[in-house]
Amino acid sequence: MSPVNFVYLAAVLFAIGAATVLLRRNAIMAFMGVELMLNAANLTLVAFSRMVGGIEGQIMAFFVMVVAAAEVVVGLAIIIAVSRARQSISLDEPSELKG
Amino acid sequence: MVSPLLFWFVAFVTVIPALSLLFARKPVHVAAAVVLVMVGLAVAYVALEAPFLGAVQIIVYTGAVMMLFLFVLMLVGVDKTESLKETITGQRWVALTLAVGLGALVISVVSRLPLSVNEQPVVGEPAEVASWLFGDYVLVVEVLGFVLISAALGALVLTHVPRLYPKRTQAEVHAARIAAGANPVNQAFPGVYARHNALDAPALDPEGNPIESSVSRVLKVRGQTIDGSEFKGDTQARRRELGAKEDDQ
Amino acid sequence: MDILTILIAVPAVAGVVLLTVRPLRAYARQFALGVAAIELILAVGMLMAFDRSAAGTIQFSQIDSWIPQIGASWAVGVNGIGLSLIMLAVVLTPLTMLAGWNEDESESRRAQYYGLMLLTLAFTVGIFAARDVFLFYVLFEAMLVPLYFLIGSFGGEQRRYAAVKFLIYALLGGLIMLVAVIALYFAGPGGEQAFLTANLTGLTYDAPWIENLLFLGFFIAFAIKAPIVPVHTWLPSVVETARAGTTVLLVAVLDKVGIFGMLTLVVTLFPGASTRAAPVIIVFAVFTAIYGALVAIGQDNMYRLVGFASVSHSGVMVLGIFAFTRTAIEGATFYMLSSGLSAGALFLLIGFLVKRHGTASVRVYGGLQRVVPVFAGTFLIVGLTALALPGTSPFASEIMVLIGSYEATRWGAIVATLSVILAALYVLLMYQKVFTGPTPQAMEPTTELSLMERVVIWPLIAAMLVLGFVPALAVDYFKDPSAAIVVSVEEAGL
Amino acid sequence: MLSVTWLLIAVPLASFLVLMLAGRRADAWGHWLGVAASSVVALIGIGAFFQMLGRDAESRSESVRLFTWISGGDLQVDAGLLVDQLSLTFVLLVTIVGALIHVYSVAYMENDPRRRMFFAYLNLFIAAMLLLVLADSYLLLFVGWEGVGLASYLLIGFWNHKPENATAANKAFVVNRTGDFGLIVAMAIMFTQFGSVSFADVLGGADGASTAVLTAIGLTLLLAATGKSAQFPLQSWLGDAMAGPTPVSALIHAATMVTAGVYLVVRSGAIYEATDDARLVVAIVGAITLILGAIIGSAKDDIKKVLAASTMSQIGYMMLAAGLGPIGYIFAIFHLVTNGFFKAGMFLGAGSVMHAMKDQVDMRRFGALRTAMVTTWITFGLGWLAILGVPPLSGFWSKDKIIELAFVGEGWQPWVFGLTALIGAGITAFYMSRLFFMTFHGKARWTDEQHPHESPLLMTVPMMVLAVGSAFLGLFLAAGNRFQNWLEPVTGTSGELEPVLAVPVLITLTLALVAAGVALAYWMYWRNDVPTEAPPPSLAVLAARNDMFQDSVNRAVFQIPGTHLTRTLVYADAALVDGAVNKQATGIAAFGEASRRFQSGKVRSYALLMLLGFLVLASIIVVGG
Repeated sequence: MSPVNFVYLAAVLFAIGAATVLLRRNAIMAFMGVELMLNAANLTLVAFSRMVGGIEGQIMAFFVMVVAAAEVVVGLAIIIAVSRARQSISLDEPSELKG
Repeated sequence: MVSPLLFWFVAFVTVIPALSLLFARKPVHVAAAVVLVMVGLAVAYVALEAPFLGAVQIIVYTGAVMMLFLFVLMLVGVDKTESLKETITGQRWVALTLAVGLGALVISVVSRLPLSVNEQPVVGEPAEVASWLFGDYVLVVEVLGFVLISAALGALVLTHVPRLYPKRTQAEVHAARIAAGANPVNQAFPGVYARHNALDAPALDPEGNPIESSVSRVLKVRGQTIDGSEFKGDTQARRRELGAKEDDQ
Repeated sequence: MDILTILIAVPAVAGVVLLTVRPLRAYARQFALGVAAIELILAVGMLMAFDRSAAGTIQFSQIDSWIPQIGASWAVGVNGIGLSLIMLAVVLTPLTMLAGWNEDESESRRAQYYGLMLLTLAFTVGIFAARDVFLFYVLFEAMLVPLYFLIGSFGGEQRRYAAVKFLIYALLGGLIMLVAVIALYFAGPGGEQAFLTANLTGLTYDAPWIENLLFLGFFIAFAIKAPIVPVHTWLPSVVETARAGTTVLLVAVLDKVGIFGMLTLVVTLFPGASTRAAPVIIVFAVFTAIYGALVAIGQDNMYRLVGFASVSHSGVMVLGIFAFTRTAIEGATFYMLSSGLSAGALFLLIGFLVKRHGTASVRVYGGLQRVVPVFAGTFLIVGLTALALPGTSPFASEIMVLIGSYEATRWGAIVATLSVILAALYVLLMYQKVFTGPTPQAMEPTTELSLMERVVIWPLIAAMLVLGFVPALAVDYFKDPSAAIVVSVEEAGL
Repeated sequence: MLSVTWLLIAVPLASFLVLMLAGRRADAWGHWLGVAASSVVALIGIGAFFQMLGRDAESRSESVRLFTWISGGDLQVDAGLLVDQLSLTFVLLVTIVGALIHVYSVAYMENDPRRRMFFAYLNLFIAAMLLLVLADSYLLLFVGWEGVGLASYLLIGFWNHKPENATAANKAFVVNRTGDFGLIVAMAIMFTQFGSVSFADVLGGADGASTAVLTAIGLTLLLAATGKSAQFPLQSWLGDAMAGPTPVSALIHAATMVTAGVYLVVRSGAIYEATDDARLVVAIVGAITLILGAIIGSAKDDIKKVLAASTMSQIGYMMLAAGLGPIGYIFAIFHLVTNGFFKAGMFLGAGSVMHAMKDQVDMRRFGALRTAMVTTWITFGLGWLAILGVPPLSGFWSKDKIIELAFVGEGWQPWVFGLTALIGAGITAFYMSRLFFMTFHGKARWTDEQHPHESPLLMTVPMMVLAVGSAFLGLFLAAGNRFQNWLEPVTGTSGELEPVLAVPVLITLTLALVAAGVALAYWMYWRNDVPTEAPPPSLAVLAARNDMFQDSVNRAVFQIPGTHLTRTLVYADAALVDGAVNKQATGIAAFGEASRRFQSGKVRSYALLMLLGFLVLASIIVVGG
């Protein structure tokens, strides 16, 4: 079975992640959706790396993981800060972006 | 090539738990499900000749990232359940349509590409990956080091709660108490010396009356105290004896 | 460094210094006046060095690379037209500074005012000297910044409204022009000096509509600045509220940027489109001349009155430019100078009146001629220059425009001439209401024109009279440039 | 002397500047400086005249180029003076009458604190008027043309603390400007046609131009002339201009400035020669005005306004003459000169009367002043007889000749113009006699506190000189066709002309009509008592008193629509033009308000839009690529 199927799988996972971001009000849930999207992208990278035969895709995926780890740390810290300040982590509440 | 069985296994192990992101009500359940997704992906990586990455996936995602998520969930309230009722008009259907459209678009694009598969791929063994990371990409790795440190510092800064007021000294605390009308003298301790030296009995004043305030409020509410007055009679009896003696003298 | 760069740099640096250096604030007026005087001396030196026999060529030219990636250069240089307008700016600036000398305000505000004036002067000189379309555009827009603050921070109650209105109008025009500037880059030869006017002159376009659109982009910006009806409404609002000094600079000098732009950019760069558009533009110009004069007659506020009068004058100037005869173009150029002097002097005098009685509404005034005869006489003389009395420079220029454009557009010239009659009406009615009739009680203590005020106004009058009797002093500078424009238009028309 | 003709302009101009700039320091001697300046130019003028007399008739015209004035594009105008018989005639008239009136004004304005300014303005006027007549191009003429307008404006409004005087001054200037519009257009046409605006080029090239162009030039020049000379339809300002001091009315609004229109037409003779239509219009305008002025003069009670109406009417005669061709030009100028003398004399007489009557101008308050003011009576009487055309006084030689000329021609024209001129003479006799009788004869109608007395010598001497001129100048100039021979080199000649009626018949008819007019006036205003309050007027008298409703017409046709137009425009500018701009701003704000709804501040909506945008773009690339 061709590794390209993993790309399809990644597309499905990415779509689920995107839908999560759009639909869940809980910031942590949305954040997990983002993580899922990142992983889907990683899966694509690895799959293409396998198909091309080189290793650069894996290196790239590794970097993504590291950056994602850093991002998760900061993101969750922000969520905690917000929850302290507002007693809520609902995404619908911080309407200060309102024009 | 990848065995179809493995692929379908991975597919089920990832897609079905991932759907919980959309439909599960408790965040903890979702986090657990996502752990499963991560493990599934690790399997996929191994299957795609990237064993090192599979290991890293398990360590970083299941081991670190998702655990961090769980910690945070606990911090912000683990027992919260979220209503799935949509508050923005039309958001749900538009979002779902768009998500499906996105998936369909990507799949259709990929399916149209003429992709060939290399029969002799480089296997992502740790040594191989390391030689790349510390060879060609060493600069990137160093930069990533900075990124991680910054992220750690950032997290510290963001979660740090600054002290709003300067710390009060013992003298200040004391003065404040007096100012609030507190009794400067030590309160009586519970217990009747040599009779019932336990916390459940109020102390007796020199008249032999029980001092109710000496007993813990909690014990009183729980009804676990005993009436101090029962020792009163005893005491008076003793006093009579003693007093009589004194009177006698 | 070349003289023009110095002329731009001196007031710019001085302005920034005045705005930022705190200890200087106590001497803001003296400092600014000193800088303006140095500027004047430098400009007079440049005037002396200018070769009048070659007024059509660009002199004092300096071309340095500025942003070579997009082809913008620091290219400055003047021909006779640019030179005379620079002279107008550097002459009027110290006079307006003197006119506002005794304004009662705090040191910091004073420093701000004079600093902004110096910056405005720098940008103005830069615009008249720019030989690079991109540089011109940048200065054209940058000038709005000091002006915005001059209008918005100093003046009457409605000043914020006026400043915002001015800014929106000017920005709108400027942005349309920006589009045209960018498009022009692609139409031009490209390279590191892609924006030099010299390199953009005489281009051939793939289709006439391209040139037409480019023409329109530039023209609209300049029409707003000039201003031409119906995009004139920022002017009355601004002149009504702004301080007299600001108004003088704005109407007498900066509005001329619009006409100057039409003359040296629009007509020069797009002679073909200009010829095609001329009939329509002449209609607008003539309409502006009449409309401005008619509305001026109905004004109660003197500032607004003179504002509309200068709208009317711009109409005549635009008519002169787009008639494409040498006489008319020279007349229009000369008129820029004359009307700048005339409107400037009138605004200053009204400013003096307002300083005495706090309002520019003619209804309050009356019978001042008996109380302050010298003031009245001076006002009347300046008013007569505004209505183009023969013997004054506005007359010489206006007659050149009217006579010169008759050949090109008979009815346009005749209708525009009607504005001459209307000019008599609005000027004399204003004079009548303010200076004649019985003197109301409140007007009795009016003070006569002070020495400082005389020093400001009388040189302007003298200049207008001298130029009226010997127009050649100025017109000689316009001959060759105007002839070149006519030639380029004729070539494009063939 | 001819080479220093520029001094004619420079001297009074310098005097004007000195008087203006010297300020109050000059109050003590300023008026004498003004008199000196005007006397010097009179002497220069006379000197130039005698120098010219010493030359042949052909070489009397001389151009003096001073400097290059305007040199813009193809327009080249030199400041140059043209000294010929025509301009010198005017120079003499202006300087001599001007000098006399200067002298008169010294006494007349004695008690005015701003006498110095008055003399400054008078000198400005002299300078401008001389520039007007000496200019060698239309453009330079225009400078003088507007200069006299300015001087007239300043002098009419000399006592501008009275609002009506200031209004009158404005009216005069604006109406004059309306005429000037014609002159500017005329110059534009000339420049387009001939490439120049100098007399030499334009008049010399007139032969080669098309009739249509020349007619256009002729008509636009006529418009200018009607404005300056108070001819129909721009006559309305002259009556109001009497608000100025009387010497001004005498000099500017009777003798010199108002005749500039006639000068312009005569000077442009070569153009009118070539276009019958324009010439006919000139004659028609003259005819209308002469009758109009005469009718108005018959009904006015204000002595100065009667004289103003008379001026209008007399200039109407000149215009009529000028519309008749070269021979007409000569007699137009002839009448202009004689009219200058007797009209100025009568105005000065009126000023003398006002001086005596504490500025009373209502003739119904005069009467029987003959005994109190003998000199004034005699000098005024000579002027009166002269304007009536009683032989052998001046008017007879000039006005009656114009009546004769009006009868020359073919078709309907001689009858219409001739009869108009004839009837005009009769009415003139009536209203001038009315004025004379009401003022000097009949019963005294003044009040007790007025003590009529003769004016000082400074005033009466100029009146006497002018009276002598009114009496004998005509005879002197007409004798041996002196004046005709003098002017013919400039105006050209049109040979022998035969009126449709015999000349003796015309003279008899004219004198009969004049006698009838005088008799009627005698019967009405000398024999019968004149009521001190004007009787309720009949419609005709009412119309005449109101200047034939010219102001009402102007108001209805120009002023009220004009006021409404400007008001509407001011409103429209604020509400519509500016309003449209503000509406646009409101529209943009509303658009912003609407798009604000997309900016809900909800992260998920933003994310949704982002995804939507991405999908759209990606689809376009995929499908399109």
